[in-house]
Amino acid sequence: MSASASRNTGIAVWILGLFLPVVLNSAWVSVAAIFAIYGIVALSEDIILGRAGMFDMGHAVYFGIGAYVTAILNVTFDWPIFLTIPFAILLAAAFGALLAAPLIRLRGDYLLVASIGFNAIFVLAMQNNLFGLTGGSDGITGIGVPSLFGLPIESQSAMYWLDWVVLGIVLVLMRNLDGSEFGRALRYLKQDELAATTIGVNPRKVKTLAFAIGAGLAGLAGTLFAVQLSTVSPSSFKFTESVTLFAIVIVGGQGSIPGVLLGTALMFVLPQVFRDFAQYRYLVFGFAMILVMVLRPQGLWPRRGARA
Amino acid sequence: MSLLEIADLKVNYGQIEALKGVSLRVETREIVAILGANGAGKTTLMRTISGLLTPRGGSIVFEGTDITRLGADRIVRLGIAQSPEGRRVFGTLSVMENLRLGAFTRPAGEVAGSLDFVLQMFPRLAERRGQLAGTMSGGEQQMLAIGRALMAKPRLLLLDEPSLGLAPIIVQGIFRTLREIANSGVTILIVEQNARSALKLADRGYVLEVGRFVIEDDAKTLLTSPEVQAAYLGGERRKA
Amino acid sequence: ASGPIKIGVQAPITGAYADEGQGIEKAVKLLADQQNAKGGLLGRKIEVKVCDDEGKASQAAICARQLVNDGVIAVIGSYTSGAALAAEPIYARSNVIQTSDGTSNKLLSRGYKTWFGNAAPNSAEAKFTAKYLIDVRHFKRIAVLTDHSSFATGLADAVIKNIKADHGKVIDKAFITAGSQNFTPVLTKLKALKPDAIYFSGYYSDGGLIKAQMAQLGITATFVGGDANQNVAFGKIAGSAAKGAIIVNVPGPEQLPYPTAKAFVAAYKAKYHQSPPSVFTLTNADGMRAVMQAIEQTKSVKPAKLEHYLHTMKSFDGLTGQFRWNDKGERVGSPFTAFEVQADGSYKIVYPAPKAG
Amino acid sequence: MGTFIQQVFNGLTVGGIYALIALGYTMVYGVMRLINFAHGDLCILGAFIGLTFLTSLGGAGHPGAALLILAFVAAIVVVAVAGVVLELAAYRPLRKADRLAAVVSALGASLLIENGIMLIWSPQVSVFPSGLLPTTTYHIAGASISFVQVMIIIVSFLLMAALYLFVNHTRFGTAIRAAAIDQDAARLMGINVNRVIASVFVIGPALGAVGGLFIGVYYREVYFTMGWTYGLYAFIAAILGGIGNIPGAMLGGILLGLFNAFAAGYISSSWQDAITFALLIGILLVRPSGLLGERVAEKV
Amino acid sequence: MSALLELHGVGIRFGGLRAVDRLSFTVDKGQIVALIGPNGAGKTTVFNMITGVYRPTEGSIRFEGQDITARRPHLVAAAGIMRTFQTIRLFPEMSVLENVRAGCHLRVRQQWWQGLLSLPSQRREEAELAERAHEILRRLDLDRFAHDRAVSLPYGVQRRVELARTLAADPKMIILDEPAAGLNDNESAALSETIFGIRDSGITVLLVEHDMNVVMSVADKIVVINFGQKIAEGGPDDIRNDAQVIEAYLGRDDDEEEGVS
Ligand SMILES: Nc1ncnc2c1ncn2[C@@H]1O[C@H](COP(=O)(O)OP(=O)(O)OP(=O)(O)O)[C@@H](O)[C@H]1O
Ligand SMILES: Nc1ncnc2c1ncn2[C@@H]1O[C@H](COP(=O)(O)OP(=O)(O)OP(=O)(O)O)[C@@H](O)[C@H]1O
Ligand SMILES: [Mg+2]
Ligand SMILES: [Mg+2]
Repeated sequence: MSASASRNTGIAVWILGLFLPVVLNSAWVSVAAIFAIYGIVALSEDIILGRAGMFDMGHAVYFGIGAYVTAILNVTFDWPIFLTIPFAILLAAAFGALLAAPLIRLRGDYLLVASIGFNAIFVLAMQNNLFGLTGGSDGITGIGVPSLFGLPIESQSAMYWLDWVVLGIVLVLMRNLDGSEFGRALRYLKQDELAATTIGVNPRKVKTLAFAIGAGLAGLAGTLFAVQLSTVSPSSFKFTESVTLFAIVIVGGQGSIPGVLLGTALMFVLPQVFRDFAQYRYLVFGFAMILVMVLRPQGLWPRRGARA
Repeated sequence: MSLLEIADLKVNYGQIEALKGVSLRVETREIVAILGANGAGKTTLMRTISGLLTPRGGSIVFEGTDITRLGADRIVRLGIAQSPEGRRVFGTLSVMENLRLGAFTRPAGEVAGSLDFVLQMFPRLAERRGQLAGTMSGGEQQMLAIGRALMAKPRLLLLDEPSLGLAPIIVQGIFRTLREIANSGVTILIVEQNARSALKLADRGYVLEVGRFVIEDDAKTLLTSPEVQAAYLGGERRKA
Repeated sequence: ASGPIKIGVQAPITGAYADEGQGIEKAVKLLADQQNAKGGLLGRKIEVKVCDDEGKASQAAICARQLVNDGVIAVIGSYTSGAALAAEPIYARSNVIQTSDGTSNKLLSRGYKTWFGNAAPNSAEAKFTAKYLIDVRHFKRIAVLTDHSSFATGLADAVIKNIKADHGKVIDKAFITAGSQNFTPVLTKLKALKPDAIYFSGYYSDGGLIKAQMAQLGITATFVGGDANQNVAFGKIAGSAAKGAIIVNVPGPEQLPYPTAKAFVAAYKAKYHQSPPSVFTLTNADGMRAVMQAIEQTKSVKPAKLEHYLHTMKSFDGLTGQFRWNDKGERVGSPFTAFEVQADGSYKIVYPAPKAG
Repeated sequence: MGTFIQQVFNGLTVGGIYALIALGYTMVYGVMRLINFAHGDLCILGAFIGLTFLTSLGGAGHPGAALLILAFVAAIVVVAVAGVVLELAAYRPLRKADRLAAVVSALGASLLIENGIMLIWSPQVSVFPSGLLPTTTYHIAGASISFVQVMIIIVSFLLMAALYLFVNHTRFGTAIRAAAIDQDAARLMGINVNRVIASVFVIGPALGAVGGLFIGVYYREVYFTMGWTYGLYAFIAAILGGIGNIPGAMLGGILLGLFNAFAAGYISSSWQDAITFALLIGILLVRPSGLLGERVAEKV
Repeated sequence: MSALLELHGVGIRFGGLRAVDRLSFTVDKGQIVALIGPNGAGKTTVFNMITGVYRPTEGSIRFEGQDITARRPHLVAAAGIMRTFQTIRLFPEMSVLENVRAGCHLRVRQQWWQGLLSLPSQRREEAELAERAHEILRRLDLDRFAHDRAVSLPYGVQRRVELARTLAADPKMIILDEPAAGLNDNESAALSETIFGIRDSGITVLLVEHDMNVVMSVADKIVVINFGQKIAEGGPDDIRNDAQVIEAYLGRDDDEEEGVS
């Protein structure tokens, strides 16, 4: 498929997605909404993991920061949801850049463990009711709904559309990233850091930026998550969630937009389908994960040009 | 019976046909050189003989044993050692550990002599026994790779561009030593870009072009053959 | 209407809380089977729909919608407060009764009419515990230990509040990491503070180990555990060290004095060849029984009627004792007791003093 | 003083267990560059196998030493077999792929084993019989340490030393290290790489089974999700020491145990894990390849 | 002519080993300078110090009069020095075109956010640079490989791609570490021509090479080092006949003697 053909297909699929609430019942609409949200987080994880090649296994932190910022500003300080979005993005991005400072000095698995560490610290901080703002283990409940021109986005379908539109925006950004010098610099660093620096790539700057952008987008998704569930609590941002995000990127295909979305679908929607297996569900799921990797080591839908 | 007999060997990388049916024989105590441009398939041939690649067709027979589908480790045990392209030394092991690994298939008691021989051939290795191989200079690593292959005391020695990255004086030394090694009963199959030196050393030579042998002849003949001169020896133009 | 009456179970069938979740599922299905064997309710069969929320908020929200779509009139669950919280507004909006063992105050704070907590609220247990610690045992130096779960921190905080209200002294509030098994560091620290009682608000799998490790470290303080410590495994894990541990709870599945409870536990064991994992299996069973009773009494499956019935009934004869629900859906009136674990692992009620005869 | 020594013992015991599990982690990593996320689950599988032996053969009475040894043997055998099967089915096909593919395969295997345990042995806590080992407690300078603790520390040290000698001073050990660096080059030396890797998947999980069973006899409770927790800590220990490095895994495990003890004992139990992780990150900043990890010898 | 690159007493140690020892030499603008010496003499290490990969323990390095000692590699690149590696370092999973395009990194003016927004100015720039990369491929006769994955190419082609990548940056100076390794005589003759072409386009060249045919034919000046120290410096003829250099490095090959005659 040529680049423009695949783009057109992408746009068509996205438009079709707008009609989901018409055909699905509300349980599946909420599955679709949460898919869109996790899709954004997974894409943002892909910037760091799949594109820059940094083994970030603490991405739930930035997702959580976004969700908590919205929850705190909305519940405690009564801000309208839409107004919290820039702050959710900025604070998450700032943390991304801040944590990147130590992280990017580490390589491979050492980075992975350090990022797990940050995730554990984050969850504990939320549980310990940091500054009396995060609500401890219960988290924060009663998050309101956003309203657009005075109309509340309240129904399940309306929320889904909101999530879907944001996903659309993020998809456009990701596609632009692919064709931009910044996106390429990430790939240079991933494939050979020394070679990249000797052609003039500033590794610290580019990696920090990757963390900041990835974190910012995850923060944006955090806002949507808080709105969707109307409650946030530390358990939604545990390290195991980061592991899932990590797996999504690898299962789908690193650096591949359709791949990551497909990975999200597989890792997230498939367990919903597996519900009938009851307690066998994750046994089957674990087996499926192995099978997918063995059959498609490059991911379900590898990046174009990647080793087949 | 030849020591090594290869018939109609075909090797693919996915869709790419790297060897399209090559046949070759090497007699005991012979030195055979393989020439060819970049990408002709020389390395592919060497890797296939050693069992690192599995051919799509054809056969490789060593001392009467069909080794076409044997695992690489089994082939080493039969007496074929290789100094591979790209050196492939064990970077985080010391020079000494690398050399000992070369003799992995041999009983521990027998390696002392080979070790002396190798360290004498490459004094730099003796000076740097404890250095991690990965921190050696490119040429030093190349010496190590050759030395490591010799440690196996093979009956057939495969050398893939042994002179790569070595100083002229070392190259001269190596080619001299190879002659001695061959005289001591080791058969050598050598791939070289330094065609002139290789042909001077070798008994026979083959020229490989995009996956096929196009010429096979006596080394002396090849050295003077106009075709080979034009294609691989660069004539006398730059000698002035 | 005809067709079966659908009841939902939203519980963690997989994941870290799988034993509790599966226990709830089994209990509810058992009750439904028993009722169906008797001809069902209002002449209709009961059908149980189960949804696994893994104890996660995002899954809980999906489960809630799923069960609502399936047309359930009431849902038992979930086990964790976090999952219950995420599902609560969805059930409320769809007018589906939700009865769960969640005890977080936040579950009550939104005033949903559909919510019915089936476990005793922290406040009641905390009040009883403080009274026992201060007025009955006269402990002077009490250390409080908890894990980071919403349930345990909530209970610990309530207990601390009540101890202070009773003019008792809490010398330290310390935390363990649930499941980490190695609690000697924090216990060593507490030992140096010379407490005469250590109150632990978390779960039995940790509580049993804490009791064992206290013995190993030579800590003589009395162990007092919150309701989640009541599990047959507590005594087994603590082994010989279990003796003398005090556990505060409504009586547990095995010890429940009420005949209905005994019969239920027997039926459960007969059907599943294992004991219910904890008392929460029974509190959730009580939730199911209350819903069934409401349907029977009101001869209706209309949520409004059922809710009204449940909010106003004077007393419900639960497997876990007599109780009722106030207008917030909080369980009121629970027969808390303090047990002492005996050398043979059995429980003896030590407070309130058992009535003679 | 007594408190301090006690905290040291507390840290050493759990650290010893982390170290035992970390040894297996680090060995597999050393050869395959694979973070075997299923390793912790294999360990706990060992505990369950041992438990089954003890309870089914032990009957009501106190199982004797012979039975305990039998339980260890059974656990080691079953887990080693499981390790080899895992390697064959889930990792070998991915040897030439991006190494993260194998990591995800390992995550899948972790889920598979964990849920398999849940289905076979129930999701409830399983409890080991008491009295398997002497309950003697030694008192040293006001601190107490039990027989089992001493045994855990000693056994993990002995196993580490044996493993270290095996890997660094035997021919087969050298083969393992060579295969770890460059599999093709190792084959050119005559090393049967498949056999080397299979053997690592015997040794690593076997050590893990010992660790898992120690957890069982010491803490006496096991449940299916425990493997993930211990596995994670062991992995962190291996990283702390420098992954791929055997004494490093040992050191990392012990230090992690000590950090935990001191964080809880002297700073704040509420922030215990956070403090431990902060220390870990701090150490990695100073030593980016772990405490004993070598700087990668990369010549350009 | 002013010195473009100057090394003053540069040295580095690895543990006890003095890999490079108080080395000084200069490269003038527009020159082709060869650095030769036995294996392990310290040639690659010198390159690594110039390009900021290693930090010298003594001495200073100046480029265009500015001190660049121990500058981080990307800043050295920004100053106008591009290099190749003794062990080829391409971006293995990228196409030849993408690899060469990578060399243009420093020429890019767009900011990251402009890229994310895909503004028209950015797209125009992208198109220009893509065209530039194609042009360089054509110049080095690599266009038929444009869409091949770098790692699947034969060794010699990979070397040329690496060279093309340095040229894409339009550098002031390129540093080549054994560019002729693995090339046969014909191919290295072609390489010599390419190097002349590069010099003629105004780029200064510093190279390490063991192929004496190449060195003697292209170099304006040769610096010989052994054990990290300079043992000779001069034009090809001086070096060829320098007794010390013959002793330590060149040896007496029959071929060479024929050639000298
Ligand atoms: N891993 C690989 N994947 C795909 N193609 C490959 C791979 N390795 C080699 N090839 C292709 O096979 C052909 C033969 O390569 P080979 O390395 O055998 O050549 P060679 O004669 O050794 O060349 P050189 O002189 O450059 O070393 C080339 O066209 C090359 O592109
Ligand atoms: N990181 C390092 N640690 C220890 N020794 C090193 C390191 N890097 C280089 N050396 C040593 O320094 C010396 C110089 O190495 P260098 O690579 O510069 O040699 P070279 O002149 O490029 O040789 P060649 O022609 O073989 O490539 C060598 O003896 C090498 O072993
Ligand atoms: Mg080759
Ligand atoms: Mg060099």
